[in-house]
Amino acid sequence: MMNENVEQHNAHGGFPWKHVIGLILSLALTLIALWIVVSYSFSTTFTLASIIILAIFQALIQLLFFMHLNESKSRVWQIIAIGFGFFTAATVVVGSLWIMAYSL
Amino acid sequence: MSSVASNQSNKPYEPLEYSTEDGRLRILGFWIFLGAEIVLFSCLFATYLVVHSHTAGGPTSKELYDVKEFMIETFLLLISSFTCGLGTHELRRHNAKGIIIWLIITLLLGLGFIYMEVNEFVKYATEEGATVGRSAFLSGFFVLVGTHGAHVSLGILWMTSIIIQLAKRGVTAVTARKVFIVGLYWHFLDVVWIFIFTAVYLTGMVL
Amino acid sequence: MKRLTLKSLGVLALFLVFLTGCTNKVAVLNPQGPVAKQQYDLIIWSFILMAIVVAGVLIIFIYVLVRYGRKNSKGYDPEDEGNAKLEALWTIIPIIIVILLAVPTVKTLYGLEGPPKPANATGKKVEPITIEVTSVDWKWLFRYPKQGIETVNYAVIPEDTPVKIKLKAIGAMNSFWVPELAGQQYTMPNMPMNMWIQADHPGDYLGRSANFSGKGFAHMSFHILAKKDANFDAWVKDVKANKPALTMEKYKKLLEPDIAGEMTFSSYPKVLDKKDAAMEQHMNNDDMEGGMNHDSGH
Amino acid sequence: MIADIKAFLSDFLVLGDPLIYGADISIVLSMVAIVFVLSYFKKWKWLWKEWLTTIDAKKIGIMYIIAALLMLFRGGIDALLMRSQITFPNEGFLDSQHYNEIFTTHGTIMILFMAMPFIVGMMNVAVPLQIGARDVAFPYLNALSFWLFFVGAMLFNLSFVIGGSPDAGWTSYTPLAGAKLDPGPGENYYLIGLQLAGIGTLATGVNFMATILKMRAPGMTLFKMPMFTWSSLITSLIIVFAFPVLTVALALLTIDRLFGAHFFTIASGGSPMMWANLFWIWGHPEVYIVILPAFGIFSEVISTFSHKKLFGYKAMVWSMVLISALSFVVWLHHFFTMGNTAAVNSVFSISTMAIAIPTGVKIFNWLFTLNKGRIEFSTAMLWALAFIPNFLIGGLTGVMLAIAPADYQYHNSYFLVAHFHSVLIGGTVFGMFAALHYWWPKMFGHVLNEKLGKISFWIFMVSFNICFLPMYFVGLMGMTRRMYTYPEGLGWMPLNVVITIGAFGMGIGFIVMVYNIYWSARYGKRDKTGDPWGGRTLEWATTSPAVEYNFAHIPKVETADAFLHMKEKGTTGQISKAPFKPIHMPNNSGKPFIQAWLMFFAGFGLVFEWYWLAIPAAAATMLVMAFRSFEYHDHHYIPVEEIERTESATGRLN
Repeated sequence: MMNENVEQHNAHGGFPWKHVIGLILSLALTLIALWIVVSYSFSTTFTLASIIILAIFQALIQLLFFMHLNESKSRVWQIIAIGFGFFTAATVVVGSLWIMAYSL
Repeated sequence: MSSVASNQSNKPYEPLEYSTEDGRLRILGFWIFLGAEIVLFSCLFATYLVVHSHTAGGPTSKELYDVKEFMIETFLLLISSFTCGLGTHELRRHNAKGIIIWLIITLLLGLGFIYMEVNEFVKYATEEGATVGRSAFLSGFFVLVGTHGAHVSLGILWMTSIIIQLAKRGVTAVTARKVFIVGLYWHFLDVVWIFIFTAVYLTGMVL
Repeated sequence: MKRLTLKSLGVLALFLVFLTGCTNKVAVLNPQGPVAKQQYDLIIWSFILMAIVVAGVLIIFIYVLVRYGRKNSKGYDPEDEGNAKLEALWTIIPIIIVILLAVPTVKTLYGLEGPPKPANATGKKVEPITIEVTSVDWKWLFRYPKQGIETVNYAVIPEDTPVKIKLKAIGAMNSFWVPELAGQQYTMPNMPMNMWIQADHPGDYLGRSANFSGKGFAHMSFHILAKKDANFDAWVKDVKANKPALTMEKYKKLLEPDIAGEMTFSSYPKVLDKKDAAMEQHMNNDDMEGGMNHDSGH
Repeated sequence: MIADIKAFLSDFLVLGDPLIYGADISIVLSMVAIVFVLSYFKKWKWLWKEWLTTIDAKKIGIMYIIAALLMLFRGGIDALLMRSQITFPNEGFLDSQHYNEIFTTHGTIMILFMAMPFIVGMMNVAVPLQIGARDVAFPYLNALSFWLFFVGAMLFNLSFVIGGSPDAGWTSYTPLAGAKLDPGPGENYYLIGLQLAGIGTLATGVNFMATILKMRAPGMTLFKMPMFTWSSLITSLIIVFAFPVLTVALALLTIDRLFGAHFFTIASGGSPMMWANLFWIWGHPEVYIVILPAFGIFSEVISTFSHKKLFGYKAMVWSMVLISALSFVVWLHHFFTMGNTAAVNSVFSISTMAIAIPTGVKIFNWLFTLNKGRIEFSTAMLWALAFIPNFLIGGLTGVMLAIAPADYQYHNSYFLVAHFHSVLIGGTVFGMFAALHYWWPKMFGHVLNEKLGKISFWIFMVSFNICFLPMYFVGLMGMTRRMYTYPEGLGWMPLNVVITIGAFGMGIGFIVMVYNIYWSARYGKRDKTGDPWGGRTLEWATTSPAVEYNFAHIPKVETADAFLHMKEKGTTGQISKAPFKPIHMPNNSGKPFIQAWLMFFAGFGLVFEWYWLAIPAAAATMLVMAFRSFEYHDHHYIPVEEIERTESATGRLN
């Protein structure tokens, strides 16, 4: 029991690997997204789909590496809150675009 | 605070911000609030995307957006999110000085971002005649990006107040919770920016 | 509790009276064309299903109240807390009812997109006519692009002929509703939309705006007069010969927010035809006054 | 100079209408009377210390409920004025403009300033007690929520005497509600009043989610929670994810109107349809926000007065969860007639019908809770029982409206009006009345008179049906909502006369209820036991009204219906058993009250575009928030002696 505590404590004490990895990943994903767009070498559909997927990955990196979404005792509720938020957000955006399609 | 649980007990390691009932409640409450914020921004995104092509003869997104500008803004925010995360990292080591240093760096990066954004808006308005009242597209653009900018500005004020409290009181269960929550807020604004970067700027270059 | 039951039964009876008896005043239940008829059929079908549900629930409701009400405590079981079979049953029944409703709903929705099928006995295909309907604060403009005439607050249509209605709005949003001929559709500024109506018999069908549009809204009613083919042609001829032309000046006057009576014009400014979308956009833009004078075409 | 002042006043005040002059006078008189009574009885300090600065959820709940009843009165008067105007064809009692203002304020007030605070009030009164907590998670925020709602309601109501009421309907559809077709402060009042109240509601949602998720008594797992608590949790969840949409919609229209943006204008590419889209993305979940807590109340009341466990507890919970998710994917059914493709209308038709499935499950579970019960026809129970057939009619006509092609015929007609009143009155209002009678002793320590309660129930319930059932038919006859008059010869008059009679009957029922409140306060039976109904859940375990800290010892929960279980085991005394420990409680604070009123003035400034008022008031608001952030001594401990004193005063100490 004690050992585990010490280990956990150390994980918080040493070099912030988690944050550095998070930063590198998010910079990389940003640059990939930019490259996909400015290279103009892909179809519009592919470009849009891939940058959206990259954005979702980036959001997950922030949530997990920087925001510690899954660390507290109420992690289930935190995940449900953020998950329901994303569900509603997706419904709002996709639904609105579909409904308003003929005025786009 | 009498109810601060100490970490010397046999309980598994628990960060200070979670050590009181009040702290745990507020952190959960803030996560729920962030869920609401996701929906709030999603409505602005939906509106922007619906009116994106409604330029009413005014400037279009392709004409306005400048890669160099929005990339610098993006990097400023991404790095500030990282430095803010290092603040939380120092928080876990109960190092008040470390927290303050990283938060101040975060603030400076945030100010840089706001400076860039204000410049961008002023440039659009003066050089291209692109104001909020020019077309539906521009209304959508300014209000979506502006709402994010207002959030960042508010975050700067808030973080400043917390740095002062931290300097006055050191790392306690209460200040720890405050630092953690303002960190959540800051990272969240980065998440929103990622989507603005993608759905507004990058998409605006394509469509 | 008995009173409740009686009342509910009374309501049901009342509804049946409406369904069978004096339906000519109940416009929705008195369809006079194939479009309204399709909608009416769905209404009746849904009403039958709903009536079955009402009957089922009320029977159980009355039974439990009578059986376990007041001092009658025989069979009292405070621990009775569930029954998987029953619960499955009343999950499945609503699902079935929803399916029974959803299938004809979707079918009808797709059916309403095109012109109505010929309803007359001969079954011959009739060439549709087109009317452009514009809601203006607070009146209805009917334009016959092929015939070149324009009317206000009433329209004449030939019977048994599909009529394509092109809906537009200048100013506030309204809704075009002639319950005996077809369900409604909104009229939206800068967003032209289509719908179909058709009358089986000659007659005078009352329509009105169903979406609130400001002070004069309550007065936005109109008549659709269905006539026999020959009479329709005669009407057109008569209008062409005897009615005044709609000048630009008069048209501008019509667009001002006010209520109006019925009017008939033998022609309308051709410029409205050509640059219809642009003109409409223009009217909806900020400067109503004088805006018509300078050309706004592309 | 004098001419300038005159011109200003004629814009600022609503002049020329005797009805409004009468209202002006009665408002001034009642304010004078309130000030006089408070001064004469030296109650100012009491008002400030006990109510305006309280952060006790029970008291905040009571303030919500009082506000809701006042708003019910105002919205009801609006309704009666409307009915008076359209009883007969071609009446001239109200002109078009006045009628438009009245139906706008009626709808807005009833949904946002009557139903919402009623529900939030009941949540404040009952939820902390039901889960065995001492207060909500964030008591300070809770007070701020209330005051934001309150100043929002006040700002909205002010429009009626200063500047003119909004007149574009409670849905405020653009372009009609835009600056071009509807200039002036009326719509601004709508936008900003709702904005303030909406932010308060959003905070309430966050607060109650955290409260219910984290502050339950030990042993109370999720599936041992009382059903009202469950419904409050689900409602809070919907609030959290739906209200931001309202915030955005209102903000965008405000920006359109005040700063010349083009979101919903017709000019410069604006999309009026987007308003309807955003409004109903919020608006449909809102319907479930106001109905689900009523469902929870019916579950409590039906179980209590059948003296029986709730039938199908888990099915009840899961159907609410399903409803909460479905409520976010059906909004288009409010504008089927906006020319969408068959594919769009089909999908939203089916998703809407699907809501009938979980709702049907709930109805049958209530029926089977009654089954094998020992039904006691108390007033609260009568409201709950009447709900079943009345809501059934409303729900089933809702399914009929979900059929898009049929909706083309019902939409915006009185059929629709009848439908949503059937569900909102037959569901929400009946639910709130049931709750009022059920929890009244817990709030005030005395029981409402049963005989008067039953009289008001029968008058109101029968009148409700006389009022709304004919509306279905008058709708099928082609009468649309929001018509301030109609011509003769359409055959609409007889039914309209009946409807008006019903409406006034409901007014009489309400007056009897108010009289009952007065009578019971003076002569009603005092509730000494804290458990007047043979209750099953923890709110009945404490005194009536509950002491400041709710429970001297937090109860330990083993089963659902926790209090019933405690009574059976004979462990109810443990809540008040010495020795006690000091109890940690938050301090009262005047800041929420002050902040909310600063926001009121900021809002009032925006309504008239007086930025010299709006900007300083908004800055002052930020300052109050900063002060709050630096406040560290915001709680205290109730010493053991005081707890002993309180507990022995209630006669419970053992």
